[in-house]
Amino acid sequence: MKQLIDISKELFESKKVGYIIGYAEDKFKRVKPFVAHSSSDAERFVFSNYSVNNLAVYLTRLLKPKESKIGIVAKGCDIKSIIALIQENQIKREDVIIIGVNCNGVVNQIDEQFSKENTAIKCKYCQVRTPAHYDYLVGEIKDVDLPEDKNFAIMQKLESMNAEERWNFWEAEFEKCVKCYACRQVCPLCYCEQCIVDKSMPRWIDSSATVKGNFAWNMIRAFHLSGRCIGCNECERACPADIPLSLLNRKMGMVAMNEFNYRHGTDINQPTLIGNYNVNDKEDFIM
Amino acid sequence: METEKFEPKIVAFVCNWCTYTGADLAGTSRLKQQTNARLIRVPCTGRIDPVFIIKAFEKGADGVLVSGCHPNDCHYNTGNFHARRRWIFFRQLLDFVGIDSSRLYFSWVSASEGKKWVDVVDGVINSVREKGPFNGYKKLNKEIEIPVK
Amino acid sequence: MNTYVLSKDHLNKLAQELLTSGYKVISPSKDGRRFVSISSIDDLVISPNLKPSAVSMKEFFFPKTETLFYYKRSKDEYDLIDAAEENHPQIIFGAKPCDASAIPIVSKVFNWDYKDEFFNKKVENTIIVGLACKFADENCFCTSVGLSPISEKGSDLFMIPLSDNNFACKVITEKGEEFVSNHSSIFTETIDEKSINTNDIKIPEKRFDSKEVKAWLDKNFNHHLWDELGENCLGCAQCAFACPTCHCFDIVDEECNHTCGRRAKNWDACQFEIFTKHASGHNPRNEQDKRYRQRISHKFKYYTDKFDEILCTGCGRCTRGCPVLTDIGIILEDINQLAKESISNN
Amino acid sequence: MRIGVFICHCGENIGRTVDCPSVAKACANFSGVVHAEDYKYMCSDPGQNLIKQAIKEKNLDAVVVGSCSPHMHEKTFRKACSDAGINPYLVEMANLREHCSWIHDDVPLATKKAIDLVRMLVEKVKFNEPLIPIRVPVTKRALVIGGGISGIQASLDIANAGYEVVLVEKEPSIGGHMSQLSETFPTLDCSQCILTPRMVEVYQHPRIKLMSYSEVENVEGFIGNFSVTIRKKARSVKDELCTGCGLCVQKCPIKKVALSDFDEGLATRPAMYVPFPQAVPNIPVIDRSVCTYFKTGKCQLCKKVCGREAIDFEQQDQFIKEDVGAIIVATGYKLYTIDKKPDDNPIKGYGEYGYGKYKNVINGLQFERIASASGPSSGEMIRPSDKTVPKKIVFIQCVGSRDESKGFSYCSKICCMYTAKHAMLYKHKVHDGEAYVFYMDIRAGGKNYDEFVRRAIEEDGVKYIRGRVSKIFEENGKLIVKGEDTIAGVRVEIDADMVVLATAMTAQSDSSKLAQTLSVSYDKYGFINEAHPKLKPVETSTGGIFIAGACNAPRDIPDSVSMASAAAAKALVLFGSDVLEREPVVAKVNEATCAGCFYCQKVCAYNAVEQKEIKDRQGNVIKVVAYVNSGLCQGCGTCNATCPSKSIELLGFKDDQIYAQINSFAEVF
Repeated sequence: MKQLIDISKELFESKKVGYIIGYAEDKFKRVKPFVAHSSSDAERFVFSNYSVNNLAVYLTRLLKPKESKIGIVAKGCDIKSIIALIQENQIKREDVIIIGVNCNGVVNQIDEQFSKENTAIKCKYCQVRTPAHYDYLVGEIKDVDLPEDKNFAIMQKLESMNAEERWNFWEAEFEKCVKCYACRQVCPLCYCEQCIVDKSMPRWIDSSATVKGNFAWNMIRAFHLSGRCIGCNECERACPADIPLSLLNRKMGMVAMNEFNYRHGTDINQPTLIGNYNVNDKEDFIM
Repeated sequence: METEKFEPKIVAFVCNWCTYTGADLAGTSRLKQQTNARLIRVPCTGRIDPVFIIKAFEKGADGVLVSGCHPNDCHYNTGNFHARRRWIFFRQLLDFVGIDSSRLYFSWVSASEGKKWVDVVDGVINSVREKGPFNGYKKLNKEIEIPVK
Repeated sequence: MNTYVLSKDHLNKLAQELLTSGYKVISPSKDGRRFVSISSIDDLVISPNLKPSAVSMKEFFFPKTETLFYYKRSKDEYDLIDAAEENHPQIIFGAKPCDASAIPIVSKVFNWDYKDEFFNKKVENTIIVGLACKFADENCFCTSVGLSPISEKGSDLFMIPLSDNNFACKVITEKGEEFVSNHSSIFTETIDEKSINTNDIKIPEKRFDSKEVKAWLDKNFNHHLWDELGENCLGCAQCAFACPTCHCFDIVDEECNHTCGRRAKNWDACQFEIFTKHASGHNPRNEQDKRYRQRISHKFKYYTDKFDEILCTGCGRCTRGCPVLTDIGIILEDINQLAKESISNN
Repeated sequence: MRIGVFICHCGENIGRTVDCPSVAKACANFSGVVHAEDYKYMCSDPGQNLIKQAIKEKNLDAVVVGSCSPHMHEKTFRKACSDAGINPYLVEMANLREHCSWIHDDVPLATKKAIDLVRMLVEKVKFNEPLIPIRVPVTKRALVIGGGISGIQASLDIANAGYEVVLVEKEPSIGGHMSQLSETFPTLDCSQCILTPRMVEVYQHPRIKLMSYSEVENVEGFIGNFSVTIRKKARSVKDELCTGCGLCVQKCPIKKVALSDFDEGLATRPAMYVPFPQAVPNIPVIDRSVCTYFKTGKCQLCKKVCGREAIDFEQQDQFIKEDVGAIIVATGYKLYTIDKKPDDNPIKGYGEYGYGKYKNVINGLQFERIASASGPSSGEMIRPSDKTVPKKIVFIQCVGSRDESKGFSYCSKICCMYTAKHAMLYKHKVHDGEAYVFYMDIRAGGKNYDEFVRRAIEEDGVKYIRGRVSKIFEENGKLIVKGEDTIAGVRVEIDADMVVLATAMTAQSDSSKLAQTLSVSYDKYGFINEAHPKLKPVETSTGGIFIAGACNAPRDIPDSVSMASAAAAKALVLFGSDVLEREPVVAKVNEATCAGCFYCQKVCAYNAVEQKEIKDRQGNVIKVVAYVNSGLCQGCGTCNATCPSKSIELLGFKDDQIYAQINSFAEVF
């Protein structure tokens, strides 16, 4: 923590950053996103197993300071979103200073005690507990108990279903959607100035929270993220309707991996999956 | 309820230069086909947004066919390559949410493949007919349709 | 009006009777995350210890999407077809005071210059069975907005757990009275209201003074507090859609195809950027701080100005569900503190 | 909107299967349709007049014609409506003939479908916008890439017609492969003798700007308006000062280090060299990879002897911009190098023929050099290993060609002829020698071609063996060629002194890169595609870019020359007008909603999407958005489909237009 605060203060004092996006505790000791604008703000910075938010989302939501850079405290997984944003022209690498944090897993349910059982599923497969890319690195890696991948069984179950059963599964899930778009707003890669769901003339996606409109919204959301989602699972965490959105993203991630051996957000210079092609792309499904 | 035989509604998105022209050739060659398909002409398969396909299903299509130029034959050089990459994701996504691939078909039909076009169209119509109506969306549409009193 | 004693069996029996007679029976879901229309009494959940659901029960009065009318297009004209459905009688079990009290609060806006029949009819056809609340966490602040875990506001019947696992069921409204008399086989045993012991129900401490908050809001349309709040907020509508009192809606026309469609009333929220976006592209609330100010001001100032009610029941749903943990309770405490400071400064 | 619907019977063609009057009647009931009628021949003058009249009388502002394929008569009806005052892009055609009446028998079903097809376009046309053709001026100047015979011919044709040409050649001299040849079939005239005057003519032409030792680096712009960046590689010789005296070449002490490309590696050349004596321009180049000065900083002999002070060791590559209106690609071919097999090359190769292993196994171009009077042996027929005259020589055809399992599926077209020529040249020089040719088929289509092959067999006694060679190995200084005579059905073994492989003609190794620079399509072998195999053989998929010669497919000299003239003619057609009109079906960006992810830029095959800065009043950049250069955009719409927020739309096929069609494909919901 001291390391994090020291680096942040130094960045402020040397006027390298206009602000730093990090985590701080509120009066109930809950860890939440916090934008520090000064050295004294930076004193409040914390990082713990409760630092679950993917702060990269703020990079496109906040205005860039005029003459200096944006500082950001980021876990390895969040840094993938930052790289993805660079790959997609949303920020420039030279405009951000990444304070990478060695991460020992984050909570699944934020209002419950951190434990093996209450660890986010994404942490199970994490290969970037020590971030792969950063300007500064703070924190220490500890041995952690990895959680169970509760979604694996659900994925398997879904894959073994027939189409109609899968439709019914998702119908029951999407029925709950209230179209609050928390999934979209927390997503670092949903940076469109106008989301397609907000576009009228023509209205491709019914804005009503009918099951039909919800199907369209959730499918298109997953499609627009396919080959792009880095798997931070913030959408699922934010969903008040408890829709297992990560399953959709996971499925698309599996396609990216199986068909193209591609993971978004791992290399700034890597050509994006959508937007490029290979003449030998698989086409056994085309008559 | 309807007792008449089910006739599938098929929407086909075709590119202007290969498949639409191939379908023209089928016509010029008087190759008979079933009447279920409605073609929507776009310049290139690259223009076909997956949202079109969802929309076609929403609007009552029982099956959707997407067809364009063979690889390397694209009038616009690479439109079909980009389209193909999108489809790889999209069809697996649809399958995952329960719109299985026996309702969504893709083909390459060149301007000279009038016969292939007929085979593709009839094949799609037949297999969707066998599959039956797409009740998933028919049920969801009840929510917004004028209720039958 | 009487207070009756109801056992779990009574409640199950009642629910069964209602289900059989075509009532829509609504109860918290098993995981307590939402209110659901149940089809079997096995799914009836009545527990005063439940955490407030993620999304409030308002959707049974003010659905997330509701058809206003259908239209049919012929060559040159449109036929409008009434969407008013036959109103099912419905009953909501296990409504917390912070749920039930929202109905009379939002009723005021739905019956202001225009009477919203869709809302009113649903309220008319609903029996709300309130339930005293034994849950309180740091996000709750019902006592600061004039309510409490045993507020009867908005309930037709109100249940308080008794020590013997039974419930005392108070009749609050005439509608409730009528309901009771229609189910007299269940409402048999009465109890003296005064004998009900509510000591084991913890009444949370008052966290702020809503009058002082309003006074501060009256004067601080521009304040750096809003900038700070705007910076954190991501602009989703989780808070508004979970909220029992948020009632903004959007009206859209939705096509079935070229021949028909419907006009629908859908939930909307002031936190969305497009909420205030004009057709010209101009947006008076173009930044999140302005939108967040609107949310707080509407609840604690504008609505009070207009209807003499606070548009908040202190349920804490917005905080619990907020992806970035923006805590409205803390914000109001802070505002109260700012208000106190400004008073002492003057 | 006031829409008119016109249903054509096309005589009996539509009317037989589609009940046209009922279609018109049904269409009259569509919302927005104020006029609907049917007529026997809508495309006829009376039919068109019917439309024009209705437009005037009913004050129509959009028209849907239900008739044949838009590919047939879209132009006709657009023009007719345009004459009557309707913007041509407010006209849509429903294909009731090719897509309905001709392919169906059942009248009620076909009629129902016809109504659906018209309705979909009625719904679409409601969202059509008037579009105005894009007019662009034409730069009447051409770029020719490649200075082989095709490039030379095209350059001369264009220049002689009065327009300027920039001719870019990557080698130090123009001339191409033709300059390497000894004699040419079927006349056996000396290649150099007919080519050299052409090369000189290019050099001296007042309207041809020759840029040798240069390559096209970048191409921007579009038909009529290309801006080309050319990399002029550092020659280390100032070409404006050099007189071509050749003293420096003579004095260069590094004589035998580098193999001569021109002589196909059969001879060496100095570090300071001109590729061959007749080179145009006759300006030497320093091969910096072998030059002593560049390796050690010492020597400078060439500089000392040059009286013109033309040697410039400091010279850098220069980048020169040229504005042209048309581009002709004539980059030619490369011989398949069978000894090299890079890992990513799917071609299996022919290791069993021992090319590269046995000195006396050579390819066709090497044989040309041996036979050429200007070659390393001054035309004396000697074999590379020991400079003796080969008494027995074996030619193998189709090495790499017509062989999908080990080479390429295509026929290289010229090998039958040049092998016959080689055998003939050999026999003319070595009268007592024996020449064997292993062949699969003899393909000698062309004026006097078959006669030429017959001459080789009948007059010169070349022995043709139909069959493949399975193995070649060296034994006692002889090459043992094992093969099969499939006509006689026997195995054949020949102890040859030299073997000549007619290896396949392949695309230049960098042709796909060039094609990408030019945004033209190419096939899986790297040959640049023609726009249409029959009707547009010299056009490419990109307007204003034409092809000539072997960059498109294997070609011999006469074919290449005629193709070059055809390409030149196409360029001249373009130069015939001052402005070009283009279809306004191009993409357009909504700058208000564009988030600048530039996925549109990534998918654009034409580099038509640029980045544009949006600034506030103070001049600060607020955001960077996509911008479509409508001159470059070809209207495929891939960007439109890729854009997640639909901030880029293809005019003429906008989202609302397609949505309207999807929304109305079924009569009832």
